[in-house]
Amino acid sequence: ADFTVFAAASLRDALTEAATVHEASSGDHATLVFAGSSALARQIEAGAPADLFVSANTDWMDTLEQAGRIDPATRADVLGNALVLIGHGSAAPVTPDTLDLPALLGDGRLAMALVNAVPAGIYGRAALESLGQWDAVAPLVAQTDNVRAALALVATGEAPYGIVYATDAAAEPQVSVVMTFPQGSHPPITYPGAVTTDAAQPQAATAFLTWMQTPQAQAIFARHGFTAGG
Amino acid sequence: MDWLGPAEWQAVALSLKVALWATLCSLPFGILAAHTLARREFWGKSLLNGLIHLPLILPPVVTGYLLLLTFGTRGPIGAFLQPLGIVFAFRWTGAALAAAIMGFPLMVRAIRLSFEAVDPKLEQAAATLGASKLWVFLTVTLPLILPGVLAGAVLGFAKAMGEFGATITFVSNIPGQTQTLPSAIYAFLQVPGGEASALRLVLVSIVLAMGALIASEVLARRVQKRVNGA
Amino acid sequence: MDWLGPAEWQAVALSLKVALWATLCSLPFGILAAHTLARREFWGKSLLNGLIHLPLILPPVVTGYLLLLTFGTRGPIGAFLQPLGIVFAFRWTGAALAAAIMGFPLMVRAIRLSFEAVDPKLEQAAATLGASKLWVFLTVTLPLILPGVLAGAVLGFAKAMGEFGATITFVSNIPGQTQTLPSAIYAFLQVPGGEASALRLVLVSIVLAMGALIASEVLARRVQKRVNGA
Amino acid sequence: MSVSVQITHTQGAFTLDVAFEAPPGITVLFGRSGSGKTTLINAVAGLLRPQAGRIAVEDHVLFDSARGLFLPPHKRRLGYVFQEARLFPHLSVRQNLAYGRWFAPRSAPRADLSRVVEMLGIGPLLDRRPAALSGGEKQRVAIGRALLAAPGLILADEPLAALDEARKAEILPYFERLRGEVPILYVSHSAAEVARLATTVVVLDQGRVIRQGPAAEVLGDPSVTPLGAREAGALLLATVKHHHDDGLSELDAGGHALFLPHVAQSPGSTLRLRIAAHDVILSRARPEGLSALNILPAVVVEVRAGDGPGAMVSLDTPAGRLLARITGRSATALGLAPGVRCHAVIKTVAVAPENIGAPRSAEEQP
Amino acid sequence: MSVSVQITHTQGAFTLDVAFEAPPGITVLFGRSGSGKTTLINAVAGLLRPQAGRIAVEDHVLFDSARGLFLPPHKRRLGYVFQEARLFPHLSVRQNLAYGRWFAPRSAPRADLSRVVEMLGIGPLLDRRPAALSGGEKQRVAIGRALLAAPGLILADEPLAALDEARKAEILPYFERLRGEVPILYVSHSAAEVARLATTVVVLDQGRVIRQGPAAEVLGDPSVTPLGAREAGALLLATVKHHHDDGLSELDAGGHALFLPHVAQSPGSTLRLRIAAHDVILSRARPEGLSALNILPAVVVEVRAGDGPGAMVSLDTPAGRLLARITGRSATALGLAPGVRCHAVIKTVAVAPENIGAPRSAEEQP
Ligand SMILES: Nc1ncnc2c1ncn2[C@@H]1O[C@H](COP(=O)(O)OP(=O)(O)OP(=O)(O)O)[C@@H](O)[C@H]1O
Ligand SMILES: Nc1ncnc2c1ncn2[C@@H]1O[C@H](COP(=O)(O)OP(=O)(O)OP(=O)(O)O)[C@@H](O)[C@H]1O
Ligand code: MOO
Ligand SMILES: [Mg+2]
Ligand SMILES: [Mg+2]
Repeated sequence: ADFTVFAAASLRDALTEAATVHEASSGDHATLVFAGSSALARQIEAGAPADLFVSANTDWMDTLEQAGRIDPATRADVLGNALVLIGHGSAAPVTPDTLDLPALLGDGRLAMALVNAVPAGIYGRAALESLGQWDAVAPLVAQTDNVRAALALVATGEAPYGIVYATDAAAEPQVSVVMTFPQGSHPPITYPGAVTTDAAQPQAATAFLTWMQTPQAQAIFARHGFTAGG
Repeated sequence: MDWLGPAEWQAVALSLKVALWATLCSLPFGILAAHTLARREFWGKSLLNGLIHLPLILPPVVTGYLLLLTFGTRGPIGAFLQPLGIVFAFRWTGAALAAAIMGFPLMVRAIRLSFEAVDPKLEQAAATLGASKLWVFLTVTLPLILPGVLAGAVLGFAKAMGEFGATITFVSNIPGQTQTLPSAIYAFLQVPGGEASALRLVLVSIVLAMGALIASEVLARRVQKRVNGA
Repeated sequence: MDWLGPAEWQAVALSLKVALWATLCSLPFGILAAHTLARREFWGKSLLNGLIHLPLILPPVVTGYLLLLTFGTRGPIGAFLQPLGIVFAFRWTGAALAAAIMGFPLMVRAIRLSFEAVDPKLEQAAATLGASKLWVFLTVTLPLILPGVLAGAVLGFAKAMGEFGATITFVSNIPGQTQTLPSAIYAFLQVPGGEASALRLVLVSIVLAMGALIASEVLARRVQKRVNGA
Repeated sequence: MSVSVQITHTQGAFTLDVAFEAPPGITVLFGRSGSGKTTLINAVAGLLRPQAGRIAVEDHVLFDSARGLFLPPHKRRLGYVFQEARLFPHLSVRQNLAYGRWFAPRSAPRADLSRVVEMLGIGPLLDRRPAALSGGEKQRVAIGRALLAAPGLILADEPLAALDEARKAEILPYFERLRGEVPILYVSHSAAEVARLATTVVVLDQGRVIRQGPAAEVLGDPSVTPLGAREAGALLLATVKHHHDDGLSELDAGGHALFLPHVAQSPGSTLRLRIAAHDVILSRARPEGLSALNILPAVVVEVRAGDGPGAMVSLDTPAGRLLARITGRSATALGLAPGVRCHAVIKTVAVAPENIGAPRSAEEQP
Repeated sequence: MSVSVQITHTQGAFTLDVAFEAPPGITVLFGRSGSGKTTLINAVAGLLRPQAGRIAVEDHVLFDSARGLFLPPHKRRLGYVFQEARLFPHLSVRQNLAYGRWFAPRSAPRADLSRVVEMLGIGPLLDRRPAALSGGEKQRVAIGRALLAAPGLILADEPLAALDEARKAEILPYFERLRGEVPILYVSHSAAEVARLATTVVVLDQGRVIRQGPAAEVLGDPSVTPLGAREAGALLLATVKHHHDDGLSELDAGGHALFLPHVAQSPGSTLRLRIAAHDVILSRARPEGLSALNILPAVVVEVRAGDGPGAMVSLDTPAGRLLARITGRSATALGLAPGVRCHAVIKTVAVAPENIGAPRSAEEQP
């Protein structure tokens, strides 16, 4: 059957590859729709023809669940990600214990996604808070509308440092990972998935969601830098 | 050309279709609105003028969100039109609607300026020769504002080719249905290493829009030449 | 008014400042470009025309990214300007530059149409009376294209008030420095339940832009009246 | 078809306040620059809605403020030759000429395109656009466009001003022929044109009608001479009697022979002649051996001293009322006074071609 | 200051190919509609760059294709009255008038604003914008704008076409006075204007000069009569002798008295008179008892039969060469042939005011 997946834009490559593999085994064709989680969530609320939603953000999934637009029984955290501090070029690594961001930055900026609105920014802020760096760094933060733009700021050297997902940092030669934030320093970064209540192909969607949690699928995601969900 | 995948070709074709329809369908309304603003005095004219400019003033995401709220299947207008077989939500028609609305202020301004430049004495002359208001418009005013109409159409078309925020917010990014070139470019930019693919699409976008631009210039020059002599 | 927080007021003030400077500073260039396109024939004219339209055609993110690459502190132009004390990165000046460039095609089109509507016979008459090219321009052409210049300025201003994608990509979102109204609105829309706050800012945005719109119409009418008699 | 106009309209510091009845034929509006001629014509065309008044062509009311009636211009079946040509810049000369035809009722009598084109001498211009025409060429195309619209009312605002004498001489007869068919309001500054064309003359000054009436009366009235004394003259009717071999035509004016350069009309037809007052010489005795061929016996009706050294002498002749403008000194020397008999000498060629017109309408024929 | 023009220029199907030298004074360009007058003037103004040729005012070369020299219009110190007014719509009448002054060199002699305004009768219009002016008012402002630019060369393309006779009569003397100061190229269709103003006449036809020369010569040449036979006439020079109490002025023309309505010039000054050929009556015997006061003895030089029933008689009089247009029949009846003595009768008032001009320049005074 043909079914439609609304997924966070950052999942584009990984999910495309996974869906191709899945189609070969199941015969179900997935139409993949990538956009910001917030846009997708609103569209599903407005009746978009999505069978499955994979969000980068638990808040939006919660909102849809409260609105009764997803089937709570199918909801599962399918993927995880790590948060890293990156530097322009080949910056020297630091450890969480010795991290002194204000000193590192000097009069440079720290690039992050919007710290109140975009998941990567929210996680980053939480991490800095728990490491006791936020208050000192806050005035130096340059916020972008998505993680990729923050990455671009560091890649071009406009900002010496930035906080992005590990998946983003991996493929950008102009930046180096300076530090990976400890798991406990921020809420777990999870990508929840759920089948929508209006789904035209709930079976196929559920099957795909289930398959995504199999080791075969998780291996694909791991290759793109994602960690296991939950 | 094999440096674009089938999905990308689809996006190119869709973008052209969307931009063409958006331009063609909004043109009569654009001329009407421009005429109204240039030639009539009425209560609420400022309001109409403001309304037309709204998509320029608001962040595209807001326009897209408002479109989703009104023209979505659950929105007041969307729900009204659906039984008539007119559906915008998550269809290419919706992308065209979004593009048309975003380009409308540009189109109207250009045409309005042309209206204001027409010498009313020529229209009077036509009236003394027996032409009714409609005929005066068709045989004198319209030919004389043709350069402005062309300029308006080209602005609308270019804007439609580049429109992204409102479109992706309103009709999402469904391959083959609503994934236009800018949405595809956006999706590429959201994943690590997608820049090269995005660049390819940017080039295609530029080539197409330039073609339209040059064609319009050639046409406009021909029109102008006919008026200026020979 | 206490229904807007201090950060929001800051965004309002900044948006106005950015839009005003963007409009005023780009106006001379807009007039120059419009004049060049309307009156001169030269090799590469199509290219220049295309270049000016580029920000309309490309998704704003791309424009912002290109700005970052050229006007960033490490970009060729940015690096050149920096020693002169002209810095765009993470400054409101950068936001103004982005807004100006995004609004430039709209401005140029409007002014160009006005140039094309000026009767060259009047300019000839001025020349026979001893006015050099520059004086002809200042005393005859410019007053006659004033309505178009106004229209162009208003389009540019409105666009500057609404510009978001290129701005946030280029100069990110630093409260008080580069957080314009659209960035603030966008941020609100990214989180569930942020609609009410976004709506407040949208209303402010509309009121400001409408004010500019109405002022421009009144001004344009006065100019027109002087020409049409009495 | 008569035209009746009564309007009041104020624009800026200027108030137009006119009322006149124009009988069938050509009504010439005459007046100084800024006296309101164009404003008046625009009101008749419906391009301007007067603040009050009534405009009608025969029984066909175009405007009546009392009844709130205002016929839009396109329903008035006009042929308006504007003071500035106002050609459509995007249309070729041919398309400009044809424009009015598209909208004329099928049944309307149509002027012949090729004939009008030939009369106006615009044949070689048909495929050009207005931008490539000279000033006079534009004006001619504008005349053609109005004439070809099969109008029921012609408005012409100084249509011949930009043209040379030879071209004027070719176009004037066309207007003359139209005189019997369509009512015409015609603005002109040229006394010769007025004399030749006008059935009725309406003289405007500062927005008011200061004189109106049949052309012969207004032009022949020495007390008015609105056109400046030099332009005063009388209109005579004469019948063609014979065309002589030496190129002269002999006419009968009240039983006396008048010789003119060959006229086109066949024997028996009636012509209007304009005799300018300054072209008449008076003599008590019948002069002999003069090169002037036309000598009419006359009786002085009135001698009116002008503001200068001149005097205007009204004369009764067998051919009708005549005006002669001479010096006061001569009037005294010749002892001219009402009742005195004398002879009026008119140079043959002083009866200029443009002052020879076809009679205006049947009822005027003697 | 003389003007020398030699240009070739092709636009569309029309080729302008002219060469002429205009001595100081007013050079009138005369020719039918579409003959190339405006094109020629535009070339002199620099609004059009001819394909080849040379244009110079005295030693000041404005254009020379051989040397690749082309002075832009704003460096030519022009006062151009366009065929259509071309007023600046965004400026008031006052600002339009002042426009050229901004750019005139400080040292240039300046026409007096209030005097020009009064002459043109545009005082009440100064604060209006062009859109609120009548056709003739626009044209008058355009004339004022050109005159007030302190020009070194005046180009006037039918400047008086839209004006009434009275207004023309007020403006013509101004151009006359300028004749000695600034070279003027003047397009006109009016024979009266030509006769009154022209120092030199250049007759154009289909883009070529078919006749050029001093006004008296071109206008007095019966073989050319480019203006149509009716307009032929001769120019005489006469000296004011005395102003009589009855309003007549007595002039001396070659020892013979001529009587004219009062002229403004004081005794001793010299005038040009235009005597239209059709205003002259011939008689073998000296006629007596005529109202016409001016009778000159004359000797027939030539009798030229025209294309119609008329004949043009050239006469030698003590006052100069005179033309008389009479019928062939009269010529035969009077036995006119070269060498025959006769008398030329000229009606006093036929010497019309607009044909009385100040002499053109010092060297022409007799
Ligand atoms: N842009 C053009 N292209 C081609 N031919 C032109 C153009 N402008 C004028 N002409 C032709 O050139 C000739 C001369 O025009 P010009 O305007 O000099 O005439 P003119 O003597 O001023 O006539 P008028 O008395 O009617 O104003 C005309 O035959 C006209 O049709
Ligand atoms: N829009 C206007 N506002 C105010 N006054 C005007 C307007 N248009 C014309 N006038 C004035 O009205 C008067 C009559 O103008 P109109 O055009 O009827 O004159 P006209 O008799 O046609 O003159 P002309 O022979 O110069 O064309 C003039 O004094 C003019 O200044
Ligand atoms: O693509 Mo996201 O869901 O905004 O990081
Ligand atoms: Mg008028
Ligand atoms: Mg001309």
